[in-house]
Amino acid sequence: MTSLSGAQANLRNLFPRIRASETAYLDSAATTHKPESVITAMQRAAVEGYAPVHRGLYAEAESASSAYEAVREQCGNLLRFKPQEIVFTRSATESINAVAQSFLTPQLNPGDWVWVSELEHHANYLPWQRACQASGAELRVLKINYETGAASAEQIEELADSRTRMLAITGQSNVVGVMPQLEPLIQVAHAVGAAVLVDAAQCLTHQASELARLDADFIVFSGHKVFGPTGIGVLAARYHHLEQMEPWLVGGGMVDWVGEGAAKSEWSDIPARFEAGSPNYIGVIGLGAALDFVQKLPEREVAEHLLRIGSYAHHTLSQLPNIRMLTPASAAATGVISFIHERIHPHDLGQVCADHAVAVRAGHHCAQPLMASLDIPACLRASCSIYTSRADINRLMQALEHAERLFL
Amino acid sequence: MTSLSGAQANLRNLFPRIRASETAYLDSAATTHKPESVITAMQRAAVEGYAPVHRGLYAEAESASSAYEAVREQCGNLLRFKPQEIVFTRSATESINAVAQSFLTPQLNPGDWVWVSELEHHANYLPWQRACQASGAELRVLKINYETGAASAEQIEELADSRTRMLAITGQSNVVGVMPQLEPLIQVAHAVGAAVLVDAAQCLTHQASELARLDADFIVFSGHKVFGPTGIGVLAARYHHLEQMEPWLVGGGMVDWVGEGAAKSEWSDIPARFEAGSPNYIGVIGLGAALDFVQKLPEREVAEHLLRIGSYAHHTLSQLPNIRMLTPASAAATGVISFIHERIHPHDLGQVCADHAVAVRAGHHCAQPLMASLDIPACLRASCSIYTSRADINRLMQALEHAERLFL
Amino acid sequence: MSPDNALYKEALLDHYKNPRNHRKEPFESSYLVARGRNPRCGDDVEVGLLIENGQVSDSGFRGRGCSICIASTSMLVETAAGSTMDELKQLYGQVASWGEASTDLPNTLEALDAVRSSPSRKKCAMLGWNALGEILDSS
Amino acid sequence: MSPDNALYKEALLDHYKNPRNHRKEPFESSYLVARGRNPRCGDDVEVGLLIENGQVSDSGFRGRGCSICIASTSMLVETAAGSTMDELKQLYGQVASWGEASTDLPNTLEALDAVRSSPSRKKCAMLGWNALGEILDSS
Ligand SMILES: Cc1ncc(COP(=O)(O)O)c(C=O)c1O
Ligand SMILES: Cc1ncc(COP(=O)(O)O)c(C=O)c1O
Repeated sequence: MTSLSGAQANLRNLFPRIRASETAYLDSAATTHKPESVITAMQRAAVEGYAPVHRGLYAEAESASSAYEAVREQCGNLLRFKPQEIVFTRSATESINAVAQSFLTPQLNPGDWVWVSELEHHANYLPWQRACQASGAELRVLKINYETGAASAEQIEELADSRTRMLAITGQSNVVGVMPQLEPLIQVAHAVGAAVLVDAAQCLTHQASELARLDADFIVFSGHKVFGPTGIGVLAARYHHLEQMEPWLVGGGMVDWVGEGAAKSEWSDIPARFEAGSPNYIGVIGLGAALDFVQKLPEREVAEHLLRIGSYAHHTLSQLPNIRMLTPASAAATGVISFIHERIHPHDLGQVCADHAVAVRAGHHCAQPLMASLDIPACLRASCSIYTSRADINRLMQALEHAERLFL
Repeated sequence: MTSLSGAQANLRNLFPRIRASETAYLDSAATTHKPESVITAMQRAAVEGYAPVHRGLYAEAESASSAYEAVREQCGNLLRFKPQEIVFTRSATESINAVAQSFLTPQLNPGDWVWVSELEHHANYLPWQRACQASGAELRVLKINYETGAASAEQIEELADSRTRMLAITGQSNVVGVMPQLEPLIQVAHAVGAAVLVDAAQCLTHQASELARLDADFIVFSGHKVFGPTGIGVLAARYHHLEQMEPWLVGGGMVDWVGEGAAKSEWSDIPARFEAGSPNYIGVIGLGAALDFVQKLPEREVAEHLLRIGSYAHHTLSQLPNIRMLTPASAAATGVISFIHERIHPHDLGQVCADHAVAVRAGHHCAQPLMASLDIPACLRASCSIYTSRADINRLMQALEHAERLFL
Repeated sequence: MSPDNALYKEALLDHYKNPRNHRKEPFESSYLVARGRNPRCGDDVEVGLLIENGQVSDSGFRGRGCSICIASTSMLVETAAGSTMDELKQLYGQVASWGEASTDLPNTLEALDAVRSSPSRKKCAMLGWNALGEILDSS
Repeated sequence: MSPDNALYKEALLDHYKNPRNHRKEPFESSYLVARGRNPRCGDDVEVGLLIENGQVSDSGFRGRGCSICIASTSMLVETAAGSTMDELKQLYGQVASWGEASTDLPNTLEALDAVRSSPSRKKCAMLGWNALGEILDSS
């Protein structure tokens, strides 16, 4: 039943949990499993390499600091930002909140426009909604054509309005897999002096070089979705923007001179001033190993595998009589395949899948605005990664057939 | 030269890095090494137990969610807060910033008083300074008697002023080890309706039951200082305070209904609404293992060991002719021993120690206000934990003697 | 992890496929009415009770949801029929103290027992009951 | 990790123990003056240069710091003596491009080389040099 190419079987074998588990893990858009190299790097960081970062003169502390800074450089290289333009956060969510709070809100006026797309995850929607509510600006929503990834000519014209201050847009929908065409939107936004944030949480693994080519002002992502640790995220931000931003957290490691009484404190250099508190050393080292892993993946093979497995899933599911596909065929290569069953509730489908040890996700996927635009309350999502096999998809089909027998 | 009791030798053996390393690690106030059980728990969480938290119906996701929630309960039990009163953050620093921003700032008026002590780490100073600057309130500084841990009667009277809105105070100085007498201060603050935050970053390991007995409104700490992972922290906050607080981060997992357009969104229940984004599963599980470890430590033996090793360090250092002790003898039992050399700069001392593979910390220790009150720019700190041996202290003495030969 | 999940007991499926007193039309104004919604999946049910002489003389529900939600609400309206307000309060208390294994549910709710082992489905099962709780609170 | 750290070379210790042109009194107003401070340890030095006929006719420094800071600043004022502004700029450029192994320092600064392997002491070594940079920028 399985039909992995040799290379893919090898990739699968790099993931100890995938290798050992009976579960068909089809929830990689939520979070990815970790390859051996990341596990080992985290363990090493927690044992042999463990030391405080940026604060000690002894050998272990200096090595830890260098290793930490090396990951900053690695992130910068990956996305074509300078090392000082990389800020480590706890997550993509924190990164976006930071930009909304510290960058955008202070410059927002009533009547200004802030754009998001209708594909956004709540993490890239709520912070902007809040910024607008705080300032009287207007949150506007770009529709994206599912087949082409393009916005409409009318909306692009609106985006080009001088009221536009910001465009915050996903690199790839976590529900329908659609990847907006970012480049034209960025050009239009920049032409009217607006800044652009790209939410790369879903697409970093397979789109790093495309992201690097973009002239985005901000790029954010989370470690746990790129084979790395939980609790670590990245904010890549252009230096001149960082210069404008007040630190969103204050504390140790980010202040040069503490002001006395009412005197203002003097912050440390960029990016230190944005990393208050003891750095998440283990998280950053694990992230570095994850990015190493991603950078060393055979790019073409990965793309081919995702295309093959995504298309297989998409095609097979489309054959079922009661299924309505939400992910368009053109986005199947992202491996993120969402659908609804016309007669069985997603929660019930998800439950039956769970009972078959098929890990899929039922719900709104933190994308209520997208659900509303699709006019559904929830859906089922099967999301693939480099370790997903056809056998996993076949298990999903069996579970769905069982659900039909059970409920219909 | 070593003279560990049997029990202490065993404790030391639980820490793989301490066991294997040649370094005399005397920087535990910065961050602690991890016992085997924490390393194992993190690894397990990253492999066998890995799954998204709070978002899946399948077995692994449900187990991950239960395990995550179990740590919340464990934290609550440890500090005598309800489970819903425990919020997971990235660090003590984030926890304090959250309280300053979301709890205090909205209720602060010009002329109000916010109190900290002069012992505070920047993490428990800058957020309050900022809250005061934003609102026109006044930041006032409690002096603490080094020998008794008490504030002066005059200052306690001032604290009892109706202008007092907040007291944010450390459970233990990270520089001089002094532990303020919290109970009377909390009573006075509460009597005038002020809230109290206790920064337990330094004292959780050996003072958990004392902290639990306090009637603090907020208690914060970081995982990495209690034998746990980096990048995970705790905010314990009374429910009625949390009810008042707006989420400081917005995104996935914390919203029930996303408002359309200008409509307000409806947040999820407490504490979910304060944990935007994918939970730091590996961090929380590691933290749980660390708290397990702490709770299972033989309390009396730990106290005796810290007293013995701290007093030994304090006594031996006091004998040196050019040393001025900053940690009072009465605080030696915390194991945090700071001092200056009358004629050699702390950085030089720290460097020579580093060259002897003795890991101590030179600098202001993120406590510039304390440095100012001591009228020194910086100092040297040797900080002990349950794995510290007399041999480590002896190595420190040798290094200091070498520094004298080198520089004098 | 057997494919024949204990959750989907026959009794539960029966209630799902043949929900009792599931109606399309709004309740008349004489009914006590409350609504329960689950943001995770958009489920939305409304429970209506007609009280006459201190007893439930009619009970029903509207709305959509997953099988657990529909079945649980259907069981609710079936069990509620004929109850006094005090009995309803007691019943609600039993179901609400969900986590505690000790509470014994009446026979008509036995199928709900299976859901207890699945904390993430609790919200689904409780949707109608939360509505009942609201009715009881406000009456 | 030998206890005889390469950092503390004899030349460096000599400068530390016998800092050149280290003075207590403020510089007269004819001097170009700038200050460097390191928040981590409170180190604070002030460099003063007297320029006559396009050359440094007197150079000195004030303040306190660790051995690296004092020695480095002492070497600075020694090396600066007699230089033209252009020479100073070149010298500053060499020291400032610290990380790049390729830059050859003049003999009088050789002892500084050892500090390069210790990134965390860079700030200490650069304190006086940052002050020089400021002087050059503003003159
Ligand atoms: C007393 C005290 N409070 C707060 C903190 C801040 O902790 P973190 O850096 O883990 O946020 C520290 C340590 O850095 C500390 O020693
Ligand atoms: C598209 C997208 N953006 C942002 C996020 C938020 O990431 P995190 O929860 O790691 O902060 C996610 C995933 O949850 C996502 O899929």
